[in-house]
Amino acid sequence: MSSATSFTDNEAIITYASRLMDENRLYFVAIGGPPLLAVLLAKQLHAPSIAYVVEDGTIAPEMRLPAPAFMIGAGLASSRAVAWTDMNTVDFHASRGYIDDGVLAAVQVDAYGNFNSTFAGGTYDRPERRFGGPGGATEIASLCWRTMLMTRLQRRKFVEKLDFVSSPGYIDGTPGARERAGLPAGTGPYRVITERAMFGFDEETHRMKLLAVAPWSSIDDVLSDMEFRPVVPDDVVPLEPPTERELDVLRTQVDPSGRTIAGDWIVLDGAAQAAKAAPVAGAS
Amino acid sequence: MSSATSFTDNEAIITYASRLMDENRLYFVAIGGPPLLAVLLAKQLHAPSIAYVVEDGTIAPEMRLPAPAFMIGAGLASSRAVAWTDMNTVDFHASRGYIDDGVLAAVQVDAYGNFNSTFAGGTYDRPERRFGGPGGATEIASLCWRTMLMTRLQRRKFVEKLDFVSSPGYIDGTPGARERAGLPAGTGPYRVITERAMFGFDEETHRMKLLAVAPWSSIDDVLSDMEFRPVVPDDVVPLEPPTERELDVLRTQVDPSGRTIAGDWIVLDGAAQAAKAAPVAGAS
Amino acid sequence: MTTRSIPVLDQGAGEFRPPDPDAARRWARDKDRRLVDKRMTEQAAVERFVADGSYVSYDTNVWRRGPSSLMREIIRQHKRDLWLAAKFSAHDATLLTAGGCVSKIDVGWMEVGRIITDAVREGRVKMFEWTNGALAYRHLAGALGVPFLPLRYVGGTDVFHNSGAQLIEDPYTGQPVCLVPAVNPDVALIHVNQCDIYGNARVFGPGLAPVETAMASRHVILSTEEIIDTDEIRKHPAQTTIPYYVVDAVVHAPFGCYPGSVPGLYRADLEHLMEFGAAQLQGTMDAYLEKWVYGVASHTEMMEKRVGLAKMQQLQADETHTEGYYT
Amino acid sequence: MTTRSIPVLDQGAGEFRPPDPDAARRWARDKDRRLVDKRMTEQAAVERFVADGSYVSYDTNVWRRGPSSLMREIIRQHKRDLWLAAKFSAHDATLLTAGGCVSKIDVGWMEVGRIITDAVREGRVKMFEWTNGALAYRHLAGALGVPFLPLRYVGGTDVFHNSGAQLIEDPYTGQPVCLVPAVNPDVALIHVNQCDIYGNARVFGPGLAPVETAMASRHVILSTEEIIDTDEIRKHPAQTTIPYYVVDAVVHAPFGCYPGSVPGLYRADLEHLMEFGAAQLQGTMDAYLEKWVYGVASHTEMMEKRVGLAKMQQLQADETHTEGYYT
Repeated sequence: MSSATSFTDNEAIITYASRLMDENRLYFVAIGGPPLLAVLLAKQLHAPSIAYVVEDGTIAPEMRLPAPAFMIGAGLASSRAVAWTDMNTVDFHASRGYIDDGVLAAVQVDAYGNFNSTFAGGTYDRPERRFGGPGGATEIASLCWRTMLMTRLQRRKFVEKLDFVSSPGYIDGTPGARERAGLPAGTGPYRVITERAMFGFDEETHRMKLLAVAPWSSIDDVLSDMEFRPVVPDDVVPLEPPTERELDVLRTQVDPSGRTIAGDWIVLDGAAQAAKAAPVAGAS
Repeated sequence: MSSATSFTDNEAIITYASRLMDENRLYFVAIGGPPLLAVLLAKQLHAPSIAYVVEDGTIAPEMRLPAPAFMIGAGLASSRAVAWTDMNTVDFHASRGYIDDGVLAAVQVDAYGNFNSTFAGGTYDRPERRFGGPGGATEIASLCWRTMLMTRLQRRKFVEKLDFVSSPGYIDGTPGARERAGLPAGTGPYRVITERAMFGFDEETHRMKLLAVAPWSSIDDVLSDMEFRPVVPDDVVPLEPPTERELDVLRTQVDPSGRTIAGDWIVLDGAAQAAKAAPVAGAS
Repeated sequence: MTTRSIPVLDQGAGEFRPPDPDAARRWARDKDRRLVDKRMTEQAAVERFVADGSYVSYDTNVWRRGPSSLMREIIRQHKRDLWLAAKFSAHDATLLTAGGCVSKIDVGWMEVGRIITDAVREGRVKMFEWTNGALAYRHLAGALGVPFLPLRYVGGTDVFHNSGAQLIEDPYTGQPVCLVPAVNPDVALIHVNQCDIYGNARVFGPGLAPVETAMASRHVILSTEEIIDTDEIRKHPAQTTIPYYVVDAVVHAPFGCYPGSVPGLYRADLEHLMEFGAAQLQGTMDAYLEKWVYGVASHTEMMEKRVGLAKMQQLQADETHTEGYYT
Repeated sequence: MTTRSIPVLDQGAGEFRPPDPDAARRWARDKDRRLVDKRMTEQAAVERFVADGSYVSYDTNVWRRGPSSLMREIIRQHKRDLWLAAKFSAHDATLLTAGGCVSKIDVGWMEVGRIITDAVREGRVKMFEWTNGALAYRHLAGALGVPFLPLRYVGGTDVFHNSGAQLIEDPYTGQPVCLVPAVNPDVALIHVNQCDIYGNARVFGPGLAPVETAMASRHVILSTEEIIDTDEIRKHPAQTTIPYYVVDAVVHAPFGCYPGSVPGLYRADLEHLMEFGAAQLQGTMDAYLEKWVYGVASHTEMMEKRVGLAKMQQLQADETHTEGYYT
């Protein structure tokens, strides 16, 4: 597969997430946004029978692509499901342990995979920037066996201390911290996926751990965009850029409207993909 | 309406219960038995739009009569309902206060309307006679606003002390006893209906109170068949015997198989209905 | 005869509607059990059943199968001081806040722009952080007639600290488990696909919590795309999701979700959603409200004068997927 | 950081399956998430998923839409020491007790005759008194993945004292409220109207708690009147009540409820029910079991050799009401 030389940060994040997905696991996603697109991309490319559950109670749909622009409002998004239930019901399935991986977008994350979808700056009652709220992320990140977080790598997003803990990661990282908070045993964050780096979590300390870095970036580059220092092991591997095929399917089938995949462009030096990418357009 | 002179004790009980029912209240009954027949009789005779909810989740059916012999196994029993739900759902409707009157059969009842459907004689682990168990009676008698109990008037049934309290009445009769047991406020037994006497409950003491006695019986006759003494007010009224019309509908439409209405025969002296009835056939 | 006690390990400090299952039962007791015709206009329904200060829960939201015509009527009648359950909201909360109707919001998720942000910063609106699932579950608790339900999330977050949740030691396993209080809204606003004149209702497709919301609430206002015969209801009892006896009002409102969609029936009007977004960004929400709410007397008038038949037909034609809904 | 505690006002002294939601989650974790063909014979399903000592929950019962063919297979395989959830049972518990399979019964309601009474008196079977609703609710708790649920009954009775219920002071209202422990059965036996080869299942008509029972249980064995294409399932997702990923076995069993009924499809065989009743009264249950269970190798053989086509056609013809089920 040939690597692409031009894609948005969101396209990269969605692509990396999709590669982690397989047909042996059941996924839990919100009604729209990058997590749903990642599952749809995996379904198109390497996991045609992959099943996912949507927060609105849709179970294992087989949406015909290209996807509609405004997914939440289209009957097509829930089509060819094996069951239509409701929000409480799919949360119960997660609570019972039937849903393996929750896939979520975060606006701010800390070293233990706790994340924020509520506000940034100021206080809860007088926020500088107010976001949409926890949504279904809190239950998904609590009840699924593993959590995959999708976010851009920015210093204001990878913070020492969250402005608000909307959804739990490993809390303070101590053994049993989630169980002490009333969450099911054996659950927690699994991967944090950004456009330039992929993270896991140290099994002992539960601290975020760098796993892979994009060829146009570097470990130092990654660390410079984080407030906290993740565990950096010796065996950090390269993060293969999106392929032309992945991007083609993503752009023509999964998000033809371009609403969700839009973002800052990453343009690689054609000769050496390890060259530093230059953001050329500025959605924030 | 002309009074009948020959009917079974069960026919009398079902008839008396049906007369208490009207279209302004929603009834909760088990899947078969005398309570369901009482509602069906009321629906045929004086309350055509009466609505009832069945323990199996059937809401407000309009069963075409004559009723099938084996109600539980027949699709007809749930037919023309406004909704088909399940046991938990109708219990929730009762818990929320939407179901006015629970109508139940009891094998043993005490002075406060607590009743037994579990065993008689011996101990729980070594019962002399074991019955089917509380069934849905406990939730119905707890959650509906009022409870109507249907049973034969026998000394072994109207007891000082139940062998087992399967379902709650006013518990020990003290103010707030039901609330202290975790039951909803403002609920409790309303009527106890037998073939010869109808009882209510004293508003202050919550003790069973004699309201009406059949013309072929007497207050003394009634009291002699009870272990405990109910409140006996001055204004005990006559209990009108079943009419020919009531019995005709009951026998030809509501229970044409005769399974549930079978019982001990009450045969009245044709000239004076106040004559003592003679049981002539012996189902127990 | 206390035999032992259950430790409360932690509890949130947020304000919340205190549960009172017995009060909720009394509301239910006083409703009519007979099959009575409950049809009325959106104006009458909102006048009768939405009061200033009401706790209001809608389902789903203004983007999908939401009671948009009822929400506009609430604004038109200048209801005040509402407490919203934004369990999975879209720009509904923004719209009602722009109309000056809102003072408190229980938040799961909602679309947030400058209108909400300004209202919160200026103290006109107070938010209480929950989650979509926790709010749906609190409605379930209300529908079950119990004061609380245990669940295995909310703990370990600031949501917990800002909420009415409690963390207790489970008396059965000894392990920590969270409790959330039931909510019994004063009014439920639910848009359904079909119902009869008594309120026996069908909701098609996956969804949020229409049944729990109806069952939990004191008053239930249904808006419906279509009124069908009770005979049809009785032919297919499995399709009924809300029974008549919980319903107070049936408002016949074709296109009642506009500008949102009813899956299987019509798509959302993206142009309108962009018009709303632009009004918020550009600070011209007053003009938007004048055009779409105050300047028309009713939903019907709005659809006729502001939307028009051609647009309605287009939105219906755009919804190409009907399988499982109407086929 | 205990801030306060919740008084336990009273608690039952009955034995009960202790809830363990985390163990139930591990069972679920290890199931296959892919669409795999789960068809197998009743013999294979019972061999694989029912063990001696299993807690078994069936739904509804041998009179209506119950998994009768699976219960007979349990007897045929001489399973022992089962703990039954008789949440609304008929003569199922008697049959399994006659087969020597049962040692404990959680009772809601069941048909009781000399077989059960003798077994209890002689200490071969121990009963634990609950109620239909409380057992259905305990299954709901198991399906929700929580260790208990509060409810507003059970208190004020000897059921309470003989059960695993607790009466606590509600931390929200301060009023007494009852808790019952979740149950997560080892095996659910559920007869459905239709399912595909993966276990996506449809149950028609009102019912007890088929969904809660499936969702709560470790292993789920479906018997089904009919196997349908997954394409048909996907065309009408609203009709699916049990999703494939909870199901372990799909047993194709036309007339699987015999001698009971499937409403809309066939009536119960009253002659057979009388034969069963007579066998119990006359103490000839061994002959009954020989004829209907041990003397045939399978449900199919029983239907062919003991029931016969004419009877089957008669039972179908007797069920005249199909509206809402198959029409």
